[in-house]
Amino acid sequence: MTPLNLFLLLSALLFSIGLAGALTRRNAILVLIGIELMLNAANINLIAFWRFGPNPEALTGVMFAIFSISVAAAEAAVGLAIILAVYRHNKTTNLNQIDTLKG
Amino acid sequence: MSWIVHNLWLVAALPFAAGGVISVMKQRQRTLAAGLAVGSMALSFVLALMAFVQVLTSHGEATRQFSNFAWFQFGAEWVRLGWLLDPLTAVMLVMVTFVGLLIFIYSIGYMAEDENFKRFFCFLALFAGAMLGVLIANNLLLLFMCWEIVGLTSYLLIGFWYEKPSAAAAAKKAFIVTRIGDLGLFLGMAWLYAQTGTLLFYDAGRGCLEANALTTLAMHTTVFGLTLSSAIGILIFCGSAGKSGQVPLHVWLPDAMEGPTPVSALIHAATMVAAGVFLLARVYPLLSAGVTHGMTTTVALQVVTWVGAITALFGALVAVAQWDIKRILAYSTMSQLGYMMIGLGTGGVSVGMFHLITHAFFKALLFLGAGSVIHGCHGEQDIRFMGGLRKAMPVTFAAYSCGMLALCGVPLFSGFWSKDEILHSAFVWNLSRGPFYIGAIGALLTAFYMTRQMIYVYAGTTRLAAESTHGEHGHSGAHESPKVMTVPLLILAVPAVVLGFFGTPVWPWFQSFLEGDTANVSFGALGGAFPLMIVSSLIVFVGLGLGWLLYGRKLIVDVGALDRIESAQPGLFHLLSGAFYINELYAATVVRFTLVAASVSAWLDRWIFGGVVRAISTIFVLFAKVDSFADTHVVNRGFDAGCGSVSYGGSFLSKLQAGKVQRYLKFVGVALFVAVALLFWGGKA
Amino acid sequence: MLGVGVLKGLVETARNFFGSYVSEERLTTLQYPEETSPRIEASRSFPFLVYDGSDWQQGMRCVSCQICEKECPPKCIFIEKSPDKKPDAVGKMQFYPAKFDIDISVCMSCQICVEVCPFDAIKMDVDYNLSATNRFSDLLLDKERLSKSNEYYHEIHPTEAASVDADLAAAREKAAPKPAAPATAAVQTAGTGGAAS
Amino acid sequence: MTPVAVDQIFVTTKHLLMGYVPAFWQPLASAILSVVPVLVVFPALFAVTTVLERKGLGRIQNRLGPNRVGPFGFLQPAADGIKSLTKEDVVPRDADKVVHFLAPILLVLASFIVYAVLPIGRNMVIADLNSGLLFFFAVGSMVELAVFMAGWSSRSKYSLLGAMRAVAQMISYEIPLVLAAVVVIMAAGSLSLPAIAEMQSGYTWIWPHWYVLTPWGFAGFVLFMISATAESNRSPFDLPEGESEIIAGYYIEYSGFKFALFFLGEYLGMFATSGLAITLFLGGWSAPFSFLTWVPSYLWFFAKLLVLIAAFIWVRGTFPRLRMDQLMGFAWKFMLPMTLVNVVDAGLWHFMPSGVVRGVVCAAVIVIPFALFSRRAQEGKKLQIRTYRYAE
Amino acid sequence: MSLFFLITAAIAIGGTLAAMTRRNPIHCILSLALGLVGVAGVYLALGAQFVGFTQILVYVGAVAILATFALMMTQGHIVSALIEPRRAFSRSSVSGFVTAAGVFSVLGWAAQSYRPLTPSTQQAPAAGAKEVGVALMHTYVLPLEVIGVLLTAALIGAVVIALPSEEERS
Repeated sequence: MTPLNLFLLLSALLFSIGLAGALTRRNAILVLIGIELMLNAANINLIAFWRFGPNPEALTGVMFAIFSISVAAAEAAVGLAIILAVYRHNKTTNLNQIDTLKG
Repeated sequence: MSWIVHNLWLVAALPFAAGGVISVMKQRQRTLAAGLAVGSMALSFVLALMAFVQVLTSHGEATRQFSNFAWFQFGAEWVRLGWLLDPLTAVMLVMVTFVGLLIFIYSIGYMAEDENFKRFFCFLALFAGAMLGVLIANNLLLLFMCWEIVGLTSYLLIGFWYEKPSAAAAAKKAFIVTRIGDLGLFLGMAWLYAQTGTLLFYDAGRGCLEANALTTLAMHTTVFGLTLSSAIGILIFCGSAGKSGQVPLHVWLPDAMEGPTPVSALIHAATMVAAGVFLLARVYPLLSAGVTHGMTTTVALQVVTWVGAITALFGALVAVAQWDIKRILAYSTMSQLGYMMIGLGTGGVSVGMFHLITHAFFKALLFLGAGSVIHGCHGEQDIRFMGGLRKAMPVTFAAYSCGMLALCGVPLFSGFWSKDEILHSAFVWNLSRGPFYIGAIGALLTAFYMTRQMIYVYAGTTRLAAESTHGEHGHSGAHESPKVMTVPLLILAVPAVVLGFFGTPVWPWFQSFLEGDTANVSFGALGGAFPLMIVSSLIVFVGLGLGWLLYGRKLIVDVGALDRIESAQPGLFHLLSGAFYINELYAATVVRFTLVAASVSAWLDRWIFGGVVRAISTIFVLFAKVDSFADTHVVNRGFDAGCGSVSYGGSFLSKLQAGKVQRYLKFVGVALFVAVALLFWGGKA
Repeated sequence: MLGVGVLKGLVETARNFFGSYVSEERLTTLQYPEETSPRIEASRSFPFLVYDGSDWQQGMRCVSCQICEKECPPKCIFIEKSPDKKPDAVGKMQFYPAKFDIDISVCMSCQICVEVCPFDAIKMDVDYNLSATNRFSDLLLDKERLSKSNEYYHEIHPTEAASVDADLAAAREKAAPKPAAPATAAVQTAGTGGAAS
Repeated sequence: MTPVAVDQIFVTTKHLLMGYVPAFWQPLASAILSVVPVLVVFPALFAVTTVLERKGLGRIQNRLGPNRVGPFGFLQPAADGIKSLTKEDVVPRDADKVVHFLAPILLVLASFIVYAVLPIGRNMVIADLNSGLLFFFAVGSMVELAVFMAGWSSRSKYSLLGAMRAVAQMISYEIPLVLAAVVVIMAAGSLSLPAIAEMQSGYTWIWPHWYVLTPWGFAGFVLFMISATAESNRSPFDLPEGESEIIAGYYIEYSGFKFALFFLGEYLGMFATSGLAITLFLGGWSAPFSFLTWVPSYLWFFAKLLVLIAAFIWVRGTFPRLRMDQLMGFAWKFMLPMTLVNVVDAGLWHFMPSGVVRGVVCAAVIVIPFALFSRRAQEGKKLQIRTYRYAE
Repeated sequence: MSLFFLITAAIAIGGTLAAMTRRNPIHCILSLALGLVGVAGVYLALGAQFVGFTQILVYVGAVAILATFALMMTQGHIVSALIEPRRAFSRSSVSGFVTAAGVFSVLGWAAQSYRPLTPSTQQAPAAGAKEVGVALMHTYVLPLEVIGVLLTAALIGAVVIALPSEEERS
């Protein structure tokens, strides 16, 4: 059986890849995808700790992952809708050009 | 346990289901909608009768039966709900389903021309379902949920004609004011749950209204030296005060008369407001917990009694000076609810409930009569424009008179017995006779204002044509209402007269029934109550006489004529007709307070918080000054002084606000880095 | 109720399905190479040149007047006049086509060439088995491949051919007694021939 | 041989063969032995179905259908296969080459993978997963991605339009498809397809315990089949291919063998959803009557599969194509509410005591909403014979 | 260390790396789908079958498709507009990469320093539909309700946000 550390490492790597994408991509949709990726990395942690934890019969990690997936789905729907609205307003999805909230 | 106990939920579910089905029907399916609503209500009535018979035929412990079930799991806790059948529930079920059925039938006639007929029946059915849910609930949470649905549907019904701004405003007012009371109820419920760990009323010894829990609650004291049970009871009383229009929260009740005339008004008067009293009756063990521990009464009961007394007097006083036929009845309802509270506080469940039942019937009769009158007068509600209806509407007049006499408490009518019992228990209350005297004055005023109203509406000649817009269409006078409206009136007139005989001192069947005993006929009991009965009869007749003296001796013929009291005591009359200016008082206090608080906040915002911000920026500017000084004169003399000071003082913070989401995200990432690093360093060390 | 129409449609197609096995007349398909549909007299495919007698070069009716070449809408006819003359169908000395090509991959079967021909020399064929392996050379028909006998013409369009023959015979009658005036006879023949076709 | 031996002949053969394989290679060998038959049988079925479909459609239209290649034209698929193999593989100049290449492969792959959880006969399933049904739908949803890849990578207006149509349609109909299957999960209490098939293999007298014989099962079956038709882009829901307006939809820019792969994928998807419908509602491999249980289970499965394929062909030959708004309206305004009603109905069935009353009530719970919805669907539509001003 | 885990982890890492580095957003989304299939494989390696298939159903079947739709509806019709310019070494990119690398270093360090643990049970406890359903309906019924409300609100909110306003439609 694979040790827990590897799962955590994989999760950390995916999280960092998602973070790097979210930080460097200019397309709002891709930034959103990066965030989805970070959520997924967190889910791996949840499942891994469920499997390696002391009381796996309670299904806590699995439940958490399921709820997290549903929240991520809702987030994707609303996020993409917001991107559509922003695009309609600004005619771009390039985040560098969307800085109305500039202080 | 019998079938009916297990299936008691059907009583509430049937109207709910009817409401649900009606809501998806088409606007034009009027007959079907009305048929469904009436049918479901009739079935509920039959079921309620079955429940009543079930209770009637059982004795002792068996009179209280319940059926609990688990609803859902909440962490490790199971939330359990259930329904309860005891004499209190049974009586209220029969009353609500019977009156409700009559209202349903009546509104077929009354709402016949309304285009939103279907919507009205949908709301009515939902209302009835929720109300019945309140009655059968064996769990404060379930009761609270139904309670809130009752609040919602009453909001919908009051604002049924939402095109009318006054109706919309009244609906909003009713909703908000009752919500204030419900907040107390909710807090009480939460507190109760925190203390007892259950919200089931009866659960074979583990319920919150059973001896175990009550003893614990009565033992502990909390703020102001109140026992826990009293504190929770007072919070719950807040809810019932809101729903029953007790004094500080009564303002919505008169305005609620904006609803489709008598029908929803009647719901509020006879049915919904009774829910408040019913709630108190239901949690009466909680309110009275501790009585057995050496004290004669509890703080909670005293609060209930005094609030009731004040409301009783207040309502009666204000009713004296109203012109709107429905408002008079609304204030009268308020006053009568006050009586019920007095009864509950001083005499216990049976006293208050008896008046509730009799009042429900005769007030329903009065409201339906008023509706019939308004219908007959083509929508006119001002009693100054009525008059002489005795000849035009003989059936309505006869029925209305029965109701009026019952309300006044004329001997042998139902109201007499129940009101007399309240006065009696208030008289023997060992703390104070205050409530008794207030109640007696209220009874006098009740007789007075009802006489005034009767004379205005029915005596003399008609004053309708003077203002009526229908004059040229040939039916200037009033006319009798259709059968579908008068028949319920006549049906209701019967209990308004005879119902009192079930609770006379000689044969207190009702009281014993509620307590699960069998009643015995004993003329001995009459002896104790007899003097007081004489006194209260005298009071009533004095009130009637006074009314006749002022209004009946010389009939009003002119629409614009001043009221007799108004001409004698204009200041007092205006104070009364303005309902003691409570609304204005609220506008002057609560609303004013909010405004003041807002301006204080604004001041705080501008000077304190703004000052801090300014101080910080000044500090930054100071730093910048120092820095720029160093830059210009020490480090790099060629550096532009202004550029340095601006970039340090002003734009540092603004740079953080780049408006670019990714930069914000970057900060989060850096923060995460720092947090994890710190956490692990901390963990390692 | 929704679905009744659906069921009706399903029943209809099911009847077609089973009916096609039971009753032969439902099936309208022909097994083409083995069986063909009966020929209709008025059908047409592409033009051909009619010759009289047995020798296609001698009996060629065409006088290479080039009217059809000019009138052809898609311009699929190519004609080259001969240097010498030969007697035509009426017996008059006329030019004949040295080259007569029709590109039937261009031809649109409009029959205008037939309408305008004053000599009843070009007529519409009915043959449709024209598939070929080379789409250029095999579909560019030359004079030899275009020529079909008058008997063949009779075979495919009997009514029309009979009236054409009658017209030609009348023209020959007219032309024979007065050989001195061939020009007028030719004009008359052309007029009647055009009317006949 | 006993009927049981015949029934289990493939299973026992596999076990026999496995005995000769060294222990280390056994997992691989077992996988190959299970997968290869599926990889052979279903494409063969595809070949047979194409010719059957063409012949069936021909008969429905009073034609003969293909009858030239081989006896009765049954070698037609071989001719078609040779043709598409030898045809030139055209890739548009601007196409996204990699995605264009991967799309048909992903489609066929996804269509094949779902067979892993389908029980073809008693004890005949490649992978008995706990969440088999979920696996089926999860992998099935990859088809949408493949379709999108095909349409987008071709750089053609028509193919992009077709792909967007197809994806929108498949997403819309996936919801009723899954919800129609939910009733079976509720009844069986399992997501494992062999377990679901096993649940239905009992008999009362001679009648089987198929879910299709209950009110909710019948409604679920019909709803499932409608959704499956839409999900596999078959007529009358074949808008993504709409020859009349967008020529051939998302695979317009494909030719040769890739084009054939799209067809293969589409038909494999159809077989798979039919197989799922059989497993969920028609009792899987179980015999329709108790006295027919001696017939091997896999034969029953394929018999039912052929019946469903025939139904697909029949429907294709009958109905005209829907319009896009009708298609979407049908999915969201009719299919979705009906499937939800059906879920409620299945719950009711579970909690009511069995008897005639339960049957009547549950049937009513389905039929009444159906009548209401269909009335709403037809409201305001005058169904009459159309007259044309100029066309006649 | 099982082969299955290695393969799925490689797919996950490769897919997500491609998703975050490809210049064509459509390729990004497609690679993301692949990477998430890999993540689902990791779930399977951990014995969480239900979550794994749900992951594929939700992410490949819904989120990826949704993202492509959003891309198509923003500027998807102009292929050249989709492709991002090459600017891997701009200041903001470099700082972004540095941040991500820093986060990975601390997280990886944290993960590595976790004491090696073996599962308490050899066989993964069943997390199939039945167990998940029972848990959802009993212990986690309140979160379930909340998620239901959230999804409904998100659905309505997404529709409302994405609807063009009145003047934009006309």
